[in-house]
Amino acid sequence: MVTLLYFAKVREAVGMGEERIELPDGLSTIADLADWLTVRYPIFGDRERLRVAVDQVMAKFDTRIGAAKEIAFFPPVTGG
Amino acid sequence: MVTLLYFAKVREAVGMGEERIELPDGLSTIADLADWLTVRYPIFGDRERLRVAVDQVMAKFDTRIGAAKEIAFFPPVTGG
Amino acid sequence: MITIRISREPFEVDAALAALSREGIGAVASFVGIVRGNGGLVALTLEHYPSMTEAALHDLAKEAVARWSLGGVTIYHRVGRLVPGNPIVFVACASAHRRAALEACTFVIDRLKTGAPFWKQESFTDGRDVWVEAHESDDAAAARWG
Amino acid sequence: MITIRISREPFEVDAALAALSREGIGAVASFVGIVRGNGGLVALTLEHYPSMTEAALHDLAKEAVARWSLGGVTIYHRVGRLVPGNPIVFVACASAHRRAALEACTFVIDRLKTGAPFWKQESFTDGRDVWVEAHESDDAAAARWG
Repeated sequence: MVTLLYFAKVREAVGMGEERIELPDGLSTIADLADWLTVRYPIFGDRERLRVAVDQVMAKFDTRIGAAKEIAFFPPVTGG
Repeated sequence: MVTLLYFAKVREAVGMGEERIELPDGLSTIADLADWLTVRYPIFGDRERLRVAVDQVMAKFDTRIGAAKEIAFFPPVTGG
Repeated sequence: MITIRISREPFEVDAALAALSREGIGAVASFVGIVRGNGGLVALTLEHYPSMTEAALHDLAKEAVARWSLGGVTIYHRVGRLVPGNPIVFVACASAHRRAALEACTFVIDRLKTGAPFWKQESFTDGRDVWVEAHESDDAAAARWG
Repeated sequence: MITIRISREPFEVDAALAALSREGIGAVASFVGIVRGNGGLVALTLEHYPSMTEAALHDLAKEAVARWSLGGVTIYHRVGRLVPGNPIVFVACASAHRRAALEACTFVIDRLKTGAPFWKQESFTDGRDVWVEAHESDDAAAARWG
């Protein structure tokens, strides 16, 4: 089981801020996960505007999912 | 009559902060005035460590005295 | 000394500066970002990633301390609803000398803009709510720090 | 908006920042110089040229406003006797965007250090009173602004 978090525009597109899911076999990288999520949430197809953090650390699409407990997807940040 | 002001180390070397004097004929630039003052105050011989303002504006040794009312001599500034 | 605070409340700069003014500190450079009221903006709402934000800012501050041998870094960031004129973010870097403090302060705010998990939504007089898009100029500013 | 204040008293940064946070201002960069207590220093005494100081700082602020299209500049400078940990100088530059505010703040403090009529005398625990010598590094920092 992994917790997926969604923030800002991604949260609005998905329709919720958090879900816990069982990942199917065969997902190796964050890119694989994003592809799989695109079926349900089309916003995941727009990689240019999607960023990701794995267990509260900024990550990349080629980062391996491994034993991640919390994966967050969000648009490029706009703080400060 | 012109007012001469002295600050910081220059003030201490001169022994006062201010004097009003009648300039002798023949002093054309600040450099001339500093030369003339060197006779009384040796510190005016050390141009490297002497700065000047004419009527409250930073000036140079080749600035002309003209109708100046207040000429201030001091070491390089060390504020901030 | 690293101080990070994420809060809905306003921050006090005098108190933050006093806390940084310890022995050996000769210079504190700071930056305040403020909500601008351009184009009919009535409010800015800041969302963040609570379990990540503080650690991300702490890591950023630690990097600045190491790079410029700073005596202290303070970062305050507000979240929630803010109106024009409200301060959003405060960054202060303390050092023995001014050049390090000023450069580090620029570094921290540049990196915060592109690396800390905050998102702004703008609300306008005509009722529109619009997520702020990231600026390419911010990416360029952050990139020049390597 | 240019605000210059020369005073023996401490200054309040929150109030200064609030005064600068008007319409169109998105960024305020500021700098505080603090008395360092190195090498047995017990006090710093600041002398200045009263009839010139305010005008010199005003001209400096005006130059910064023109060069970076600033919305405001505030400069506070203390004179008289200060002890380690006391703030000496405060410079704040307000702008629509951060880069202008941060650059202008560096410009103002660099130029103030070499062009405003202040002189520091240091008093040490062993009773010595020593006039601070100007630093060549300060001249170099000021010179890079042309």
